Amino acid sequence: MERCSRVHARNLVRWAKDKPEVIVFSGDLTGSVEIAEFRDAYPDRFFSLGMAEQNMLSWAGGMAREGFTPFLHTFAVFLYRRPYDQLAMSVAYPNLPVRLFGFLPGITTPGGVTHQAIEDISVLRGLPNLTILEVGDATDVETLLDVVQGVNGPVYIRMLRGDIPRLFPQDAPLVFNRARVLSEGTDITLLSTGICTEEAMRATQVLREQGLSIQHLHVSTLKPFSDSQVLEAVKKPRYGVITMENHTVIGGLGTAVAEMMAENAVGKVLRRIGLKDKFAHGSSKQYLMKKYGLDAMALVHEIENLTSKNIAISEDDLAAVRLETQASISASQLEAL
Amino acid sequence: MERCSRVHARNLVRWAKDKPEVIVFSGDLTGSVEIAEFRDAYPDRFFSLGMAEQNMLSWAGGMAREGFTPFLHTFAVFLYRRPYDQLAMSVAYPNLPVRLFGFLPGITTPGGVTHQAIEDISVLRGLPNLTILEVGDATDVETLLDVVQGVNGPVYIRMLRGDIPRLFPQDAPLVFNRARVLSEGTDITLLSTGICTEEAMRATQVLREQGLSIQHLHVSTLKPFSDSQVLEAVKKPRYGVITMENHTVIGGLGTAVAEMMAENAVGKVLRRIGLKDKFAHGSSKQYLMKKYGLDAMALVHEIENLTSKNIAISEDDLAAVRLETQASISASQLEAL
Amino acid sequence: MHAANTGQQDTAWQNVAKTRAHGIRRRTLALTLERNGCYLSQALSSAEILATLYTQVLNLGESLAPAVPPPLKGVPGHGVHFGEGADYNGARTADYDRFLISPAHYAVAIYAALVETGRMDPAGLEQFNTDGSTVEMIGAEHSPGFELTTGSFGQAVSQAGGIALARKVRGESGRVFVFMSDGELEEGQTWEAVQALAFYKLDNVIVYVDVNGQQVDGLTKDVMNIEPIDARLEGFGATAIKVDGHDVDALADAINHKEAGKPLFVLCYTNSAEGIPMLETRKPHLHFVRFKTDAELAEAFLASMNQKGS
Amino acid sequence: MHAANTGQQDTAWQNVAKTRAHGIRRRTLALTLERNGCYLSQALSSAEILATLYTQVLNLGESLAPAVPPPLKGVPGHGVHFGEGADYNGARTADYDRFLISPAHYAVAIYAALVETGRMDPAGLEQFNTDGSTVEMIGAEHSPGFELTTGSFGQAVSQAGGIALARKVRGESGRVFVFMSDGELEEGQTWEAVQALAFYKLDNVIVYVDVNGQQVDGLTKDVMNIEPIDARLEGFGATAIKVDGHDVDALADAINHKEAGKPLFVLCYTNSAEGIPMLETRKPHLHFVRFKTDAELAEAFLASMNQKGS
Ligand SMILES: Cc1ncc(C[n+]2csc(CCOP(=O)(O)OP(=O)(O)O)c2C)c(N)n1
Ligand SMILES: Cc1ncc(C[n+]2csc(CCOP(=O)(O)OP(=O)(O)O)c2C)c(N)n1
Ligand SMILES: [Mg+2]
Ligand SMILES: [Mg+2]
Repeated sequence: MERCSRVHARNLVRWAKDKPEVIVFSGDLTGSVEIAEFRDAYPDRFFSLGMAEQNMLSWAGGMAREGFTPFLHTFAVFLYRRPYDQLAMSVAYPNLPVRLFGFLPGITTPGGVTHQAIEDISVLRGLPNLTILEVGDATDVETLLDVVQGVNGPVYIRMLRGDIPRLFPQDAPLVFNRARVLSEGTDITLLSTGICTEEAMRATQVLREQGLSIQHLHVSTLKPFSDSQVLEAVKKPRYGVITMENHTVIGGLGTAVAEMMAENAVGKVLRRIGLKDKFAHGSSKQYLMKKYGLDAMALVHEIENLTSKNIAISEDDLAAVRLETQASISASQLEAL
Repeated sequence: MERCSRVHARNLVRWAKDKPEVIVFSGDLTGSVEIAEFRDAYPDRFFSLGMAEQNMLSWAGGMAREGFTPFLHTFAVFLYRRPYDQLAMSVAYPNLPVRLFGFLPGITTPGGVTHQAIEDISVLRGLPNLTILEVGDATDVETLLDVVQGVNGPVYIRMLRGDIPRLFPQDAPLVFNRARVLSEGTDITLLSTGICTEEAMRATQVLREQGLSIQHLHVSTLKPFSDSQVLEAVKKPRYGVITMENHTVIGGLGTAVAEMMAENAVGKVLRRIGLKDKFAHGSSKQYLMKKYGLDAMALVHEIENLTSKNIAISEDDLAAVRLETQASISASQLEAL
Repeated sequence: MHAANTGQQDTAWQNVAKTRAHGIRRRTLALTLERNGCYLSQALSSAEILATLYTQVLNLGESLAPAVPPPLKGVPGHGVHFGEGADYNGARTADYDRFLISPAHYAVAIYAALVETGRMDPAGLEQFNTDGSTVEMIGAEHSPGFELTTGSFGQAVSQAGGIALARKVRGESGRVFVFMSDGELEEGQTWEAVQALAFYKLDNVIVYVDVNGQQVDGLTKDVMNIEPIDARLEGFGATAIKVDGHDVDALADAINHKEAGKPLFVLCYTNSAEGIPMLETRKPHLHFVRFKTDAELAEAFLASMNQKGS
Repeated sequence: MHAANTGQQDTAWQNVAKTRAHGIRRRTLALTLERNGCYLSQALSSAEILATLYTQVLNLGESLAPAVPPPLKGVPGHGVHFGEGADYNGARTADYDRFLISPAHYAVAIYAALVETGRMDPAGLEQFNTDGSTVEMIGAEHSPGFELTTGSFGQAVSQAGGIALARKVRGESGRVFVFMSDGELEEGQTWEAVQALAFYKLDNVIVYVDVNGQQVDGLTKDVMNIEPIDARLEGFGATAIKVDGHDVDALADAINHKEAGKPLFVLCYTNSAEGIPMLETRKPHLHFVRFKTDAELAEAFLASMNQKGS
């Protein structure tokens, strides 16, 4: 599995070249959210709004009204927590084409509770007019922008930065409101988002060898949530449905799936892997994923549970998969936020 | 049906008498949120924080750390939209006993989208440590405060003011995490919250006469959501489950019920009555409830739909019920917000 | 220190503005009586501000909207465009000014001003706060005269900043006027906005603030003090000048104090009972006015205003 | 205009404070090299502020916490109480001061200060940003020296206001000190907080601001200007004084400028490369420092600091 670095940084510059209406706003985190290249390439289209997120959101609404398409980049928490009212009233209500790139989803940062966007989907899903996307790999990141720009209204994107895996073929772009089918199967239906898809793929690879038949879908459009493939998938498993997300189990992917199941009287059992309605704390992503049960092993346990089978997979088996893919991460380097 | 006026205003003064730790914060809406009486009775325990909600929430966290129990009163939108970050980080994370009384839930106000809290439950349900309650009648309001004060952590209350019905016996207090069973039945399970319970009762009265057997529960604890009565109720209906709430259908009661159903593999169909993921606008509550299908008639239609029966109930039949209970509302009086 | 006392000879526009100010008060009082309550004091404090802006200061095109507002068609994202209420202020083209209303509960005063300036039919005002109408009690961007949805206070100036910056980038000559209330100065966002206006040197932004010294709970100084407003604004990089908010000449002259590279704030000190002396004794509780035992007196006063007004 | 140049004879506490400031720098530089990056410049700009506060200004009790921080036990609401990190600053009783940290990324400097003042074992600093430790990179209220969770900036001063008001109501003599960064002055909430501190006349609140003139993207004046800070604060009803943030005497003397009925803000103008001259050329990009080709030079510099420091 290839690992890619700073995909958005380069992609945005290339993509925005002939789109003068696309402007970028920074909330004083330029280097941390991969927009330094854009700033240097198109200084006239780059706006520093400082550390004042309320103003930044409303200001974006103002410029969007005048025909620009502001691409806001900051840590996710600073897009939906501090300026939620402004996002709701200055952007979402008037249905303006403002694009919100929120970095550090869930527990991908050691920055602790103030920097971990563990409930962003939950907060934002009830807001009318807003479209919500989440990326899981380099191909998602690279092919996202046309999808985003095609939406007539505001879009929130749960974004990844830095070193990210390529899980999907480069010529298979992210498609709006359409999940990626990663495997077909009849025992378990597994729906995953964001960084959990990589973990899930690691597990399913080993699980398949153990004879389990898994229908695995990678979801990137969280709102709207009306993909018929998902509905078909949740109807068919023998043992049940599992969702896996780097987010609290309340209000995110698992909840959207639950709504779909209940509305359609799908009498399967749903198990939601995610943060169990508890704040986390600052530590490495690997540590937190393990501690809070968001990793490949957690999925194995959930499947054991659901199937009442003893599955002979150890951390080592999974680590073998992990090793191959994460070779390029340098563990010794302290990351700035 | 009795209608009561300014229940909280008087109740709070009486209840707080011998509780020196209970202090009230006003966000410049004292007269509009029934705390003028408290201010006059206990001026030393009343704090004006002006129109600066971010500061108000964090300030409340500070006083709560020192042993006080701040009771914040303002319009609901100004508790969860403008100061969401402060609610999350200064109050919810440290699990402080701050009580948030949010008025004007859903479309109960002509104040338009900026004053209508249509997605508050959705925004707040994913926030760890927060308890969420909603009241539906005068008895709920009168018996709420002991329940609230018994919670070790922050509580958000979807509150009613002014003229409200008494639907439940005065000696049957609101019980934490326990729905009120308003009728038993096997055709339909109906779960309602807030002002929708009055509408639902109006409809169920007439529906019963038509031979429909309805299990009707009034829910006042929205988080946690683990009442075994609710689980039993959603399992049993012949036709399906209906939720009815003065809130968007995403992320509120309907969603909590969906989660419970999917987790428990309840293969019944769920229909969610509520705002259909759309902003409303400023008009009278009656008008908006009808327009957006939150009233008794909407419930009748949903049941017709679910049972594929033609139910001979007209607006007039329902209005007959309505008339009796709403005699004391003066339609000619323009309300201040 | 009202205009009447300055001893200056009124020229044509001043007479028009004063008549319109009188009309704003008169129409709002009538509605307050008819509906048994309204945001009357806001019309009283802001009448000259709005009349002067519409009469002498703003460079606006003819209204593009129907004189009688049609029923609400929907909300943005569902078949309706954002900001349609601004059609009452004319075309949003390069040379024209924009007029953005921040404190949405002043809506009645805005609607009355539109009637006075011939931009809306009096029948529009009759729709005030009726079901299904755009003429909402708390204006939103479909409401006549409103370009933004600002009932959650303190968001308009930031949006104005975005609009003004976009216009600067495009080299438009039209200015961006904002009308604010003083209570909004308590919101932190207001200060983020002023800071950013100054940072981007947006001297195409001019903000008129109705400093009526009151908010819902009473006097601003007792609820949450905001003074000295001018010092606060100057510290944040704006030009701030204080004027008598009932003096049409002073209000019009204020824009001449605009400094290059800075947003201008015109602090209009006003009286929330101006023009209806019987309300003086109710101060500071004038945020929402309902006549009770004094309704007859108010009716009589309205009759006298009507005589003078028509 | 540093202390060394004032010509005054240093008395005992000044020596202690300066030694501690040196230690804060030294320990943070060591960690920066060891971990290949850290919030070093924050320790450089704030070293004297923290050292002076701990040495001479704050009235704190003995630490109540284990010298070596035990692993994180959980989060509030799940078996753990709020604000436990404050145990390092001693008992929260009536006469003692409180010390509230606002910019949570200054954590490394706070931890180093705790080590220098004997409140935490050097082994605590070794836990910095390791899995399962409370010694987080961005401090939270379980982190040594932290009473609040303030990584979302601008929330500490408001919380301090609530704490200070509660203490006033109870008649406590202990004061409430807050340490802020200058970037936080861009947040609207900061101004709501100052406004409320002044409104409630909370003269038991004293805020030290590290005005290092920088934020993540560069100089504050280029990213979003906040000057003149003193005029802004005075306009909002606070007392504001400017001091050389590396002058321990000036820092200690500042609290004498406290005025009755007003919160005091001490604006400490600092240099974010202070004490490590080789960083001067990197300005203004010092928000997060990582040595690359210059790591050897930095190691050598650390060696010289260690010699002077122990
Ligand atoms: C963010 C926000 N918080 C609270 C309110 C509720 N509110 C409506 S009017 C008002 C008073 C505002 O002061 P001002 O506009 O000066 O009042 P007036 O002079 O009209 O009495 C308040 C607090 C609001 N609309 N927005
Ligand atoms: C509300 C909020 N927005 C954004 C951030 C991200 N952030 C962390 S540090 C920082 C710069 C703040 O300025 P300052 O503390 O003065 O920076 P320094 O002097 O340490 O370089 C920013 C924007 C944050 N922590 N909180
Ligand atoms: Mg006012
Ligand atoms: Mg700084």
